[in-house]
Amino acid sequence: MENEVTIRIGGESGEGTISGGDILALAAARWGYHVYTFRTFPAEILGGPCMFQVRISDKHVRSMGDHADVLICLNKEAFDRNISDLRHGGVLVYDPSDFTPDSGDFITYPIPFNDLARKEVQLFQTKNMVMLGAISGLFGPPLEAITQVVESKLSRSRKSNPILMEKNMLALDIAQKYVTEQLPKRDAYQLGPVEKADRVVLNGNQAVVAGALMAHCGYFAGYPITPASDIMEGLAKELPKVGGTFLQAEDEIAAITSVLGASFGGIRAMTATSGPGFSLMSEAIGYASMAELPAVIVDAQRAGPSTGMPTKMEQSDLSFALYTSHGDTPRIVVAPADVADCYTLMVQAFNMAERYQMPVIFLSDQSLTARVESVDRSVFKPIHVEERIHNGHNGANGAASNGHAASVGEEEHAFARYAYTASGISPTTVPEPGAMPYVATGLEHDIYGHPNYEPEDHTAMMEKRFRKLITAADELPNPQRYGDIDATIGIIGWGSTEGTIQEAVDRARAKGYKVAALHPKILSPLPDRAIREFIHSVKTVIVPECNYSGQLANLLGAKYGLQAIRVNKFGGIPFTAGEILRAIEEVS
Amino acid sequence: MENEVTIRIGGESGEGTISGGDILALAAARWGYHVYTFRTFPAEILGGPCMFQVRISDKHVRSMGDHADVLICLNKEAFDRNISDLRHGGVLVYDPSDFTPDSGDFITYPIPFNDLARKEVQLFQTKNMVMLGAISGLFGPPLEAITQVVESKLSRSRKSNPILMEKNMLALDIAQKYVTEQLPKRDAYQLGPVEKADRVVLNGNQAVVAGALMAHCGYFAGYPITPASDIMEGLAKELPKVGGTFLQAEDEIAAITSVLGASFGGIRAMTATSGPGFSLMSEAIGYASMAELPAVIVDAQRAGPSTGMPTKMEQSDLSFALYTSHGDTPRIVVAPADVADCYTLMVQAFNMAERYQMPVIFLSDQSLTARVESVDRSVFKPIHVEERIHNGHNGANGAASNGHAASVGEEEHAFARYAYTASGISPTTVPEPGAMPYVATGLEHDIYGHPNYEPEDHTAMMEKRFRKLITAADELPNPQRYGDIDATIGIIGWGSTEGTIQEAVDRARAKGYKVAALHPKILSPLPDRAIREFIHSVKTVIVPECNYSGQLANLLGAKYGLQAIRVNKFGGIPFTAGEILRAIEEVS
Amino acid sequence: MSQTLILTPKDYKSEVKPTWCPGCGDFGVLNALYNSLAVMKLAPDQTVVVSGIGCSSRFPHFVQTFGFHSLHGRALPVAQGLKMSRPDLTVVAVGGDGDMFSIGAGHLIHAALRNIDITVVVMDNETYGLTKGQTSPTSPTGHKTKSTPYGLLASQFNPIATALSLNVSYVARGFSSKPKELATLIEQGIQHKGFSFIHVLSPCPTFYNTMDAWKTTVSTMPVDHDTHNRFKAMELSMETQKPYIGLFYQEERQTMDETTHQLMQQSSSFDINKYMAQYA
Amino acid sequence: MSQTLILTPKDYKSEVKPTWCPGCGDFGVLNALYNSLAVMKLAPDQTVVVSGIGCSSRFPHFVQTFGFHSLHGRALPVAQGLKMSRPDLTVVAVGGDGDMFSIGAGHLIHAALRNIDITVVVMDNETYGLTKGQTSPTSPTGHKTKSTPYGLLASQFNPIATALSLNVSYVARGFSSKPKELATLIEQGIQHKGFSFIHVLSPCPTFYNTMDAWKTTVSTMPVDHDTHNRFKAMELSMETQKPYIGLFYQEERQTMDETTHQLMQQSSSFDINKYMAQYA
Ligand SMILES: Cc1ncc(C[n+]2csc(CCOP(=O)(O)OP(=O)(O)O)c2C)c(N)n1
Ligand SMILES: Cc1ncc(C[n+]2csc(CCOP(=O)(O)OP(=O)(O)O)c2C)c(N)n1
Ligand code: SF4
Ligand code: SF4
Ligand SMILES: [Mg+2]
Ligand SMILES: [Mg+2]
Repeated sequence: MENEVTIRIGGESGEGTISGGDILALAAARWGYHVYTFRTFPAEILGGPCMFQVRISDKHVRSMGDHADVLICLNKEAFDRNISDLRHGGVLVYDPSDFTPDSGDFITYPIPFNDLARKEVQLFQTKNMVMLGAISGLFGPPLEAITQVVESKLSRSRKSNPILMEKNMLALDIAQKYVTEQLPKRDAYQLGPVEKADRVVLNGNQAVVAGALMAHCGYFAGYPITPASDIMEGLAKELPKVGGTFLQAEDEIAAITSVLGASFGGIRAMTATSGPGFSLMSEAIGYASMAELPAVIVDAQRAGPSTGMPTKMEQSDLSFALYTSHGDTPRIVVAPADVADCYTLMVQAFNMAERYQMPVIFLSDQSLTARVESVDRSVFKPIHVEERIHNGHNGANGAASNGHAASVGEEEHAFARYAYTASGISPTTVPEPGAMPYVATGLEHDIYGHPNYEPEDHTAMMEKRFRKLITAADELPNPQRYGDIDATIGIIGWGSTEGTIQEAVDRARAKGYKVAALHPKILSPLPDRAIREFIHSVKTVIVPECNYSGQLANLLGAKYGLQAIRVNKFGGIPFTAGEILRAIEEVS
Repeated sequence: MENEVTIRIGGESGEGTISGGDILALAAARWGYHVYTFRTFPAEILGGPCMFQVRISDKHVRSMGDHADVLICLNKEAFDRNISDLRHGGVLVYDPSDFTPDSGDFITYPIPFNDLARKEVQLFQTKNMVMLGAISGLFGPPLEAITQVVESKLSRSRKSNPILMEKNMLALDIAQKYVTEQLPKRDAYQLGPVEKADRVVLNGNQAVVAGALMAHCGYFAGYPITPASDIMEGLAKELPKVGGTFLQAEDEIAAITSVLGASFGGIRAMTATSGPGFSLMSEAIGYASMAELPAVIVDAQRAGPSTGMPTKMEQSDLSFALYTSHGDTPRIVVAPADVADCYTLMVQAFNMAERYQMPVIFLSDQSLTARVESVDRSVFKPIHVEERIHNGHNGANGAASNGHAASVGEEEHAFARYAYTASGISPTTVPEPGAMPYVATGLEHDIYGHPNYEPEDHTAMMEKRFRKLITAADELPNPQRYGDIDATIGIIGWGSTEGTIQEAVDRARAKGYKVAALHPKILSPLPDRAIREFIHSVKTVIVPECNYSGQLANLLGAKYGLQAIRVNKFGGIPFTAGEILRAIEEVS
Repeated sequence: MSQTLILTPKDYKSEVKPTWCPGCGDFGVLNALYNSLAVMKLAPDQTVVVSGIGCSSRFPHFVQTFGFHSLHGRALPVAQGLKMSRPDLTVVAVGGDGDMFSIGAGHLIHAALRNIDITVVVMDNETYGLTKGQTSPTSPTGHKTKSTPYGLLASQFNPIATALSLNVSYVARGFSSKPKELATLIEQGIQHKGFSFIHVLSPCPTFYNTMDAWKTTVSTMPVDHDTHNRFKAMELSMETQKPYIGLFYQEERQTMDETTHQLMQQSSSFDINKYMAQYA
Repeated sequence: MSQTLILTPKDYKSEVKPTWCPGCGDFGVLNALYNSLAVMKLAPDQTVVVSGIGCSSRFPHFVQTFGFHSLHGRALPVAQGLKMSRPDLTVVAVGGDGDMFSIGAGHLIHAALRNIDITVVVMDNETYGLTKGQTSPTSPTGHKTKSTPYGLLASQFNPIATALSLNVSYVARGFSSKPKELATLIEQGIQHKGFSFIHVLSPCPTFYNTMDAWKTTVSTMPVDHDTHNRFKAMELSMETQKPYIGLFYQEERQTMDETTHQLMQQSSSFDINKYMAQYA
């Protein structure tokens, strides 16, 4: 039997559907397996249908899986909503007291969840533990792995409520016994022992918080919004511990402008929001670009337009992120592909913001914010943090000291904050003893920051500001090609779909197709050389995106005249590897 | 002598530089000439250098002219700032008491403006009249033409101050006599009599106001901002006269959202702003697209990014206008080419907003807002106004009555406000006796407007909303090709540069080049067929834009994979025809 | 549906069932509004309920009138634009404390100054319900939430006091657990010519349960309170420990919508030819 | 430049010459600030003047300290973010009535609730100067401008009254033609620990010349006024016909910046390995 299974739990939120799934994923991971989760959220605050899916494998998991191998239904509605996603010949687990499924192409295990909880354990709210016990008995992981997690998770409430803890353990036990004794195993899914590995288990937003802390973020201001709120909440808790300050602002405009205030003070600052809040930040993002202030803006994309579907996934803010605000405003746009990127790329985002003195927009998305992955612990290592170069001190004028000769402004009485340089990067400074003051402004200005409307000045300043993007493109890492060197079909993607695309590439290659993929994480400035080479190395380029208009495809068209085959999904749910595979087969 | 001259007046604002120029332009136009003006604005509120240029011709004028034929300097700084724009062999008029120019390749007429005003007229503030008298004597138009304008302009102040009026007339007279008697004519510029024509003389913003009124705009809300404020001020004065209401909002977010409130009530509503305010409207523009509410947003572009240069010209909001707000949000974007368009296209903008139920962004720019043109009066004729189709009445459900069969929603108890239709256009309604209520929302919704997060629903609604753009592209007029049918060089432009481009095309053809131009006024949805045909009909395509990044070129690349030759000017000043001509010659 | 019909509260119930948690205070407010609308016999086809974003702002979907579920914080400008251009309609704006006092605070000030004839009902639960319980401007100092793990450091916003300082022409407070009194306040607010501000204590049992506290602290307006005495009203508004419910202040004065439409008495239809004469 | 140097007012003059019209009230405010800074010997390299957009908001360019000429209406959030993260700096926010009371009104409310230790100087000319004379929230009802050709229909905003209703911890009013008194108010405001709100009457002779009117109406604070009596202060603030200049109200209370940094006393540097243990 292969050591992999994808289990989906469907139920009512509040019933423990999600918490049960969380425990299962964590238990499997701690037992030594790779995990990758996908979940939906109910429309109501309390109650409402939801589901939790976890793919458990002894190999690295890169997508949520095409289908569920095992579907556990905690009520009838869960069956109706999810049965179509159960693979042919998969396993259905349900409680006969809820409903009886009309037979289909699946193996069924009827289990009296409700009775076991109500009658045997005599505490109905242990139903999700009953479910976990049954899962353990039928597919693994072993009960110990699960009890460990439950104990650690409930350790706090245990003190307050020791009986509950006992009952939970009892429920796990009873259910596990029930299935091993009463249900002859008729399916092929059985997780065997694997050796332990040093991994951490967390979701995208948690990794973003870790990244911000690693990057020495010293100020966060935000305004609550789904699915970005827990970044704010994480930093509200952690920043004071490391000497950073936090502000819940009155709105997103106050959040981003206060971030610019902190940045002017030399503090590495960020905000995190989603579409509606990001839209409100437009004007300030343009200001940051003009005044050349570092700032990191996380946009946890959700399904739009407008208020849209706050709890659904979409990759539809790229075009807006590339052109946010009026005028020609250089900015850096990055998009993490997975939980590891949420950490690593976040630190890089702060470094880029500081080095290139411009806003960096970090395009996460709803599926990634909630996706729990097991990641090698080594990924979360210390990363070099590029401090801002202060060289605006008396005598120390000119950009030389940050390695870029200032073409003008040496020996001046005023500080040439916006000196023209070959790299476009000008010397900078912050308020502190001995610093030479300057005034940041959104007006066009001369090298000293003084307002200036002369055509020559505006032209030169526009070129200087955009020169920083050229410098960045040279200095920043190129994306690595994945797949066949002699591929005829190329796939270019962005954001949280990388793993899914790579899995599809592998499956296509196994079927004999010649395929390769490129997945730029920096979307502004684009890694021109790498992309040009890739495009020219293949016959057809497929650009799969979870949006309507093909936003990356548009960018590639604008930049390289590429006429790609656009594969767009826009129902609020991520691609499966199978869907990408089908697209590959179709163009072949 | 050819009946054309371009006169530039350079001076200090407040000195009457601009008011003098206005009078000159109006006088020439009323005398029967075509005029086209260009001016700069001082950095200070009071005082500061500025200039006014008017091109006067008996032929239709389509650009501001490559150079000034005549430069009138009211002080030394004016000479230093403007002399480089005087054509070789041009005419310099100045007051020897201000300065003596070192001789150059120009004819000079020294005139003691200051003394004539101070000593002869004995009222220094008549200096600009002295200047006008001199212009009349040297080049025309005849004094009567000027006095007429002065009288009508000052008629109000005359009552209050009869002496001033007398002195003005005296000043005109004295100066005209002075030049005819003392200065032997040594140049070739002399405006001869032409027959009268029925034209109106106004600037872009004034035409926008006329267009809004013609379109039966019933509500305007705005917030002051250069260079859009006079649209607001014009409508504040005019709307009450025609039964419309006006609101100066507390900010641009309140302006646009209150416009959406009025639009929901069935009132044709608009706002007008510039870059910074437009950025603030992002979120609400996305809402209008999602809730399918008509709204017209005028963005009078100015040089950006950020606060930028409020009084300078730039075409740099196109990318932002195409992708304003997060998510995939269909909208219509139009850009007027001249003063006539500001009227005609404005009415169309309202009609499109009503018919396609989405926001229409009207991209004017600073140069067009201030550009005074003489336009055939016939242009400002009554234009058909498309009223919103109300068919959400009891019994009258379904889209049929607006000519689009509703695929669903007939005979329902709730109104299928967002019924799926072939055109994407759904039936609509407004609060009024007998109407069937519905709720507008920014959440994804079903055909009744009820919140709905199902993948199938979101997918279908996204397609429905975007289908309206396909319908619009079919129904809307195509741009007309200008120039050679067998052109090898094609120029695609947008916005206020059309006349300049066409003049360049003519001059190039006169030199034997095979050139044609296409100038789409609707930029979303693009007129695909017309553009594809044009692109394929030529060898090279030049895209001249007054911005840094080549925003139309990017759009054409994204849509058609076109790799155009980009000609970008970004100093805050419009193209001259000569500059476009040079670009044509270079590619040839 | 037309004005002549006899309407009962349930005629104002829409087919969309509230997504609110059991016990949410907003249910009380919703029922109060159903009653006010029925008592006033307001025509559903000429009444618009406008809201922003939040649990409370889901409101319009549950009312069988026209509705405008707008953007977070923007209910007031939407409502004002609608009322200015359609003075014939009844416009009620609803929303939460975050919607109206945090992101929407600026609009409140200007709605007060304009005194456009709309009624605003703020469901104040002293928290951000929809985003799961962060602090709002009306949360008490020291309040611990996920966004203030060490306790809220800001002062608590006093909506009534500020409304009075802005000379809002109708200022009242209600409590979701006293729907009858609340319905009356809403009725009076809608009848009041001008901007009516109704602050409603409406608990969020799920994220910040103030129900029991309010049930004990809420006190009724002193019977002798002179509702034309703005100073006295301010004094009463300072009583935050036992919040008064009832009418604090009322003043009849010019409304921007009415005065604007008086301006238009002699308006005529637009004639482009006449209009262009000024540019000839 | 370092704190030990003796600084005179003109040391705070920058090389950029004001673009203001002759007679603009803002000149008086600028000179008052030069004097306050000099008297307090504030280090130019550790002082930041933050502004929004407007004639008055050009201010920072004319002062030889650090400056942040931000966006229209956003001076307060910028200043708060700066002060929260850099409590060692002196932060002064300046702007106009449009900037602070129209587009920026919402931020004012929340700055008041947070009581972060910044000083805001509002140059109120009751008009939008930079955009050439439209009405502002402080324009008097009936005021005729290009944007209100038939007269302004809104009530006049009373900044002092609202600031008091928000319990702003330092509330004062000055007049640009009394720069000495103004300088003192600014000094006290900067010294005051908390959010200091200074409303300055600063006329715009070009678009709305209130100079002569104010010269006659402006009256000095009653000597016996108890600046800890918020109610009394409110009463005085209602006197709009003869606006009082001087200190209306002052109260020392916790500031968000200070309390936040107390929280951080035992903060340590970040250790990613330790931090990740929770996810192992
Ligand atoms: C621009 C924007 N920012 C943030 C959000 C997220 N959001 C939705 S509701 C809400 C606040 C809800 O609080 P409140 O207004 O008090 O309503 P309640 O849910 O408590 O009834 C927030 C911050 C949003 N929808 N739009
Ligand atoms: C977002 C935005 N909207 C509008 C403007 C245009 N604008 C510049 S200054 C100003 C108001 C100026 O009034 P005030 O703040 O009172 O300053 P003053 O010029 O009177 O000193 C406006 C509306 C802008 N710059 N940005
Ligand atoms: S979260 Fe709170 S406010 Fe929202 S519905 Fe539930 S109880 Fe009501
Ligand atoms: S316009 Fe008014 S506020 Fe602006 S500088 Fe001139 S006088 Fe001062
Ligand atoms: Mg709330
Ligand atoms: Mg002002």
